[in-house]
Amino acid sequence: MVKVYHLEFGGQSYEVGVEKAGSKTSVTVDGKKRFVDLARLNGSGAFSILLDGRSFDLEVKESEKGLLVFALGQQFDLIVEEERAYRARLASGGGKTAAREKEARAPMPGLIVKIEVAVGQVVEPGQGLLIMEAMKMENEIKAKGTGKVKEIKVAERQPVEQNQVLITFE
Amino acid sequence: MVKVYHLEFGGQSYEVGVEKAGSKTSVTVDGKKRFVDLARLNGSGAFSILLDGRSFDLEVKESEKGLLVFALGQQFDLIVEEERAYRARLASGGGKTAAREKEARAPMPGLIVKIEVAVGQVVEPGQGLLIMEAMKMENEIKAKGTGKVKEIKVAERQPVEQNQVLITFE
Amino acid sequence: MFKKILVANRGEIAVRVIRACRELGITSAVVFSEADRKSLAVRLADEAYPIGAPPVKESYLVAEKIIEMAKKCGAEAIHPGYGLLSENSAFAQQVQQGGMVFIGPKAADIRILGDKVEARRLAKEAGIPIVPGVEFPSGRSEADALGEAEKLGFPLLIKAKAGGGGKGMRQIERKEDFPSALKLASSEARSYFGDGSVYLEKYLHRPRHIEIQVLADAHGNCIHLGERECSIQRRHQKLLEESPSVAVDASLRQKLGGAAAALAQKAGYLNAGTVEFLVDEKKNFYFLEVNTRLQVEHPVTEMVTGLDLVALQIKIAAGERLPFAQGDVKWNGWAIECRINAEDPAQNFFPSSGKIDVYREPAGPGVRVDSGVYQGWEVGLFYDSLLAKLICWGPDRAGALARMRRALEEFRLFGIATNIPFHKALVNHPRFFSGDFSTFFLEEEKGIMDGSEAGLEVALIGSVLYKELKRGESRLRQAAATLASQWKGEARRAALRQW
Amino acid sequence: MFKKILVANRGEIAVRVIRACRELGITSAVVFSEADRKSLAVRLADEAYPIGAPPVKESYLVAEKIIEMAKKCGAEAIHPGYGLLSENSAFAQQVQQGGMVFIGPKAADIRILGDKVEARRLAKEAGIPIVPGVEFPSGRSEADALGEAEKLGFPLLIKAKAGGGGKGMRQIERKEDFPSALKLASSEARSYFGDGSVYLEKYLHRPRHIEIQVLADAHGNCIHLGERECSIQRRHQKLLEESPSVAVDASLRQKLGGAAAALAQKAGYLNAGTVEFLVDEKKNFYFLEVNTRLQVEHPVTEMVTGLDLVALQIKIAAGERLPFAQGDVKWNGWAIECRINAEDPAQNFFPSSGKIDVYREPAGPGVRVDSGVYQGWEVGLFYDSLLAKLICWGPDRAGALARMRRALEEFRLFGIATNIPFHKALVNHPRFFSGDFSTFFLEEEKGIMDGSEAGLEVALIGSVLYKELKRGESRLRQAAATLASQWKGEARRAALRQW
Repeated sequence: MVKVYHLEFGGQSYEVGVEKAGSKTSVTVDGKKRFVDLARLNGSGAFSILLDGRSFDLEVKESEKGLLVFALGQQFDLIVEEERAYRARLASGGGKTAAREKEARAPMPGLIVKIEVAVGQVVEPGQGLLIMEAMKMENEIKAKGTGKVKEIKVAERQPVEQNQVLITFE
Repeated sequence: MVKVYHLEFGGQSYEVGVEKAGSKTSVTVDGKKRFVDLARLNGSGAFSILLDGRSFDLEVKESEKGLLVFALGQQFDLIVEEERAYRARLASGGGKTAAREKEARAPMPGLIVKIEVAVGQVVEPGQGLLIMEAMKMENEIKAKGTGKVKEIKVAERQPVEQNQVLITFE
Repeated sequence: MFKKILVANRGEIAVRVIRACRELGITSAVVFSEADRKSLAVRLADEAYPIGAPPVKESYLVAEKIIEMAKKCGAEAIHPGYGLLSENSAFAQQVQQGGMVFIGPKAADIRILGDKVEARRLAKEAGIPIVPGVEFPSGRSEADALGEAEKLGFPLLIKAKAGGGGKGMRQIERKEDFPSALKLASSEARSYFGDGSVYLEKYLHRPRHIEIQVLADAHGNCIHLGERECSIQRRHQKLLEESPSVAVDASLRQKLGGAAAALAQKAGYLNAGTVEFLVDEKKNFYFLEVNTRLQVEHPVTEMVTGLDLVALQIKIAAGERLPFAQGDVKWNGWAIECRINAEDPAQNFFPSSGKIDVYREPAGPGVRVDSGVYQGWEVGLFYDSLLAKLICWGPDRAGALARMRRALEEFRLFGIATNIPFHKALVNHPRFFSGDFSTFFLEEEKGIMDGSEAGLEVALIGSVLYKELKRGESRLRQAAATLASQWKGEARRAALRQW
Repeated sequence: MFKKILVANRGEIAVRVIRACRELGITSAVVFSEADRKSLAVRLADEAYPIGAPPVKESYLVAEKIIEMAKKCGAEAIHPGYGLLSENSAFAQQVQQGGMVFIGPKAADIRILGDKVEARRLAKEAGIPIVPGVEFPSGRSEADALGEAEKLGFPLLIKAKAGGGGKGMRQIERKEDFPSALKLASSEARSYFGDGSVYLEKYLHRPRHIEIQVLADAHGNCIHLGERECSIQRRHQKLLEESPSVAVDASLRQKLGGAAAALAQKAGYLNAGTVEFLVDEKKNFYFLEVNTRLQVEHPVTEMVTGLDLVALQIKIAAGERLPFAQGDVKWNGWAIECRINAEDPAQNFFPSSGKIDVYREPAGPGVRVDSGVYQGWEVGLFYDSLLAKLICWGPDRAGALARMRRALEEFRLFGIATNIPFHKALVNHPRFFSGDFSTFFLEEEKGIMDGSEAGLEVALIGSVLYKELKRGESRLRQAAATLASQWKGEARRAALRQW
């Protein structure tokens, strides 16, 4: 029996099917079926995975949003839902994506140097929202999607904590 | 207040005093007092230790005998007792050392190739007791102390498990 | 030779100095802040002493505490590493006044060569071309500054007069942006270096950043060890360095090396130093500044010359003669260094922090890693984001790059975001591979990491399998609980039957 | 060039081959036994395929399974590493018959040069001195053997005719011990190599074990890469190797190198191979045997020549020409390798097993580690005890040794016993340092590790602090439990008051 999971990364949706037959497990992504073997490397969330023989290391950690996965040196913040839960959410009007960008957060502790937008302003993806100083450098926080600024929750020269909400969008 | 521990390694006895005064801890070995700082490196038994500023890494694991300690690349199998327990054991006639060598054990799984002693024979430290094959090599198991062979619990060509008792002494 | 050296630094460079000490049979003592009690440097040093709270201003920048600790533990010399107090002439002076040796240049050299204006004056006197620029002391009017800026022409750079390492540096494209940029740069300069004076400098078109390593002993010997190419920078922070440079041939090497050594000689320089140049597309070169300390990127020079720069620093500081002459320096092969930083490429390279859950460095032939971390280490936000330097050697540039590609793929560092994916994209980039780049490279190639989500499919599959594993485990726990309650029931029934 | 190579080995050498493949842009596939599912080689390879149960006879020695897997995954060539099937001429033949390339010599070369008697005959023909010795086929009478032995004189060595790597080798000091030793050696030879024939060889007085690396391509080019000194052995197992050797000067190097290359040329040899010699105190040398494969200790040659032997093996197997001539080979500095084994020095160097709880390799300038393990890896008893090779380079022997001392001190490997303390004692031993040693060294210096219990005091203090920590933790738990029960009581009382 194939079990289907619904995943989201960077606003994109993905479906992965997983099937167990005896001692063999297979996954299906984009219609391509592969045999997999997952082996836990140590007490933590580190694994070795073989995908039709291709070898990868990865780490999986539970995160606020879903799972934080490290693979090929990269970090992926994924939302993972069983198909059933996903369909239930859709049916209850939960929207097609689980977590639409509704706010800008501070990626690390720092100091707000400059606010570059105003309430009511419509921003485009990649547009600068504000500049914060952290680790002796000034960094620009950019909009990840289109949105209309609802509230600016910080002021210039204000120190902020990691993950603090800076700006909300309508 | 100084608390005293009694330790044994390789048939030798050692005493270590430990004293806590406020946030400072000191230890006394051979009459020499030193300030120590122990910091746990990770979930397991790995530590960083500063002894009057001198820095060492070590690992401590619970073992059958007491503690198995790794320091400076070496492995030490220690018996550690609080002074009280040590004195109680002495008083109850437990002998001066906690674990006198009373038997020869297999240091690893292997095959007994040759038995070099007979029951009733008195052996000297370093004398060959038997030869076992392990890891494609033949290795001689030697007597660690003086003793009279009481029982030979294995036969030639017999496979043995790690830690299996091979010979007992009177 | 010294019996004990105190290392007044942290991270990978503290480890680097500890290694050199140990190879020379010198006891190494390191100072550490509360955040660094379990650091690799503390673990590897012979001795380690606490000097205060995590913020550098309460520990690693407090000269008095460090000097007191050095005296107390009986150190005869202090190695400052790079950054922190390494270019602080007052600290060098205090060390000397404390009866110890500062492993680096004389305090006066640090002061003079560390001052951009003084250094330019010296370079000019030594006949070395300099980038057009002008000093601008804090206090002069904005109008004056704008006038000077217009004389130089845009684009231009504003730098802190007393600074280094790209800190407080600003690039201005248009006249309109100048006044506000000047204000910010001056205020940054004041807060970081205690002096709001800045320096305005012409911004060359697509220059390369090429620097020359020099070594001078106390016996009048002064040599250079060839160049390092450091053009790959983001926000004036070097990310990848190599030696030699594709842009430097034997003739240019001789000119640059000669100029650098002449300047050092003229300044009566002592110990290791680096003379930075900009080299334009026509191979004209311009003096930029002097770094009066060991550079982060010194390993690439070590790998092509076979020399140990830190050991040489220590020997020079102990009064020994350089054990070779300029003619004995031989360059062999090619070396490249990638700085592995705790930075999140997905978040505009913001510093990241957290626990390193999995850490295994690449190794094997031609690979060197200078690192300050280990599996289980918590990366905090108090210090800069450099975790490790990955240096690869090959018989030629293609060989070194092939090895770097291999080593980057092999690096296992899970738990926090790093710039490893950036380096993978960089060393696979055709323009970088061809050698056709300048300090503008990363600005010109903003999309360098686009489409580099090779790990996504593995991540998708991995997370589904992880969920299945968790589900299996929780089912197992449930089954065990059911079984246990069944047993209990059974036992109760059995007990009842007995009665 | 090949697109995919199958690595028919495990441990550090599988990792080594995977690295070379990756640097050449070749896909690497490794086979693994059930015990190696999580091995470093499996983790680092591009592809990994299971071939059976842990015992080598059910996995790594089953030629058919390996060849089937290679075909199935589309490999064009197979690298056998060292040990296992690497010197099995039938395997080499099967690989070729399967339409793939065996990365190593031709099957016939393996058979002929791997046969001690044939190899000696070839060497004799090439005019190379050989150690006096005689073949002794299984089946001949014991009396005959004793006669031959007496002709050679004691001490002598009994070796398996078809063997290598010290397996089945026995040294006999006195006539009386000969018959039983012969019986044992012959039975061991039969069980390991399928042939009970042995070889009796005169045992030279305090010889050095010096070997020459040769490389030969399919275009008639055959060169040597200088010597490796491998005299530090226990039970005929090499423990530390270096290149160059203190006993070899330029003239001897030329003689040894010339002899080795001549022998290889005469045999029409292909790919990498090693010619082993014994060198006596008067610098007379005697041919010993040929190893028709990559050696464990190849990295010391790589570090002094700057060459990548595994990459060259692959290129030669792909039909490429050697990219340099004998005259282009340059030796630079000194390299030393310590084999880090899972062996317990306190238990007569018995193999140890268990989980590696803490693992951090030494790194930094001049240090290379070729390892097959990682933190968390379980060392089992199915395979040989080599965990990692620590290789250090320095400009001269003293420099390489200083670095090795530093690297050994820096190595963190906790959880199982290793021979690191032995290596520490060795590299600090004055006679070893002076270079005055032979293959008898470890026999002569049996007390080399006496008194090397530097860690004991730290262990004593550490365990007391550990006990205190545990006591504190359990007290804390107790206090929490008491508090909880107090709260419960309080809640009960509060509830009662309510009513």
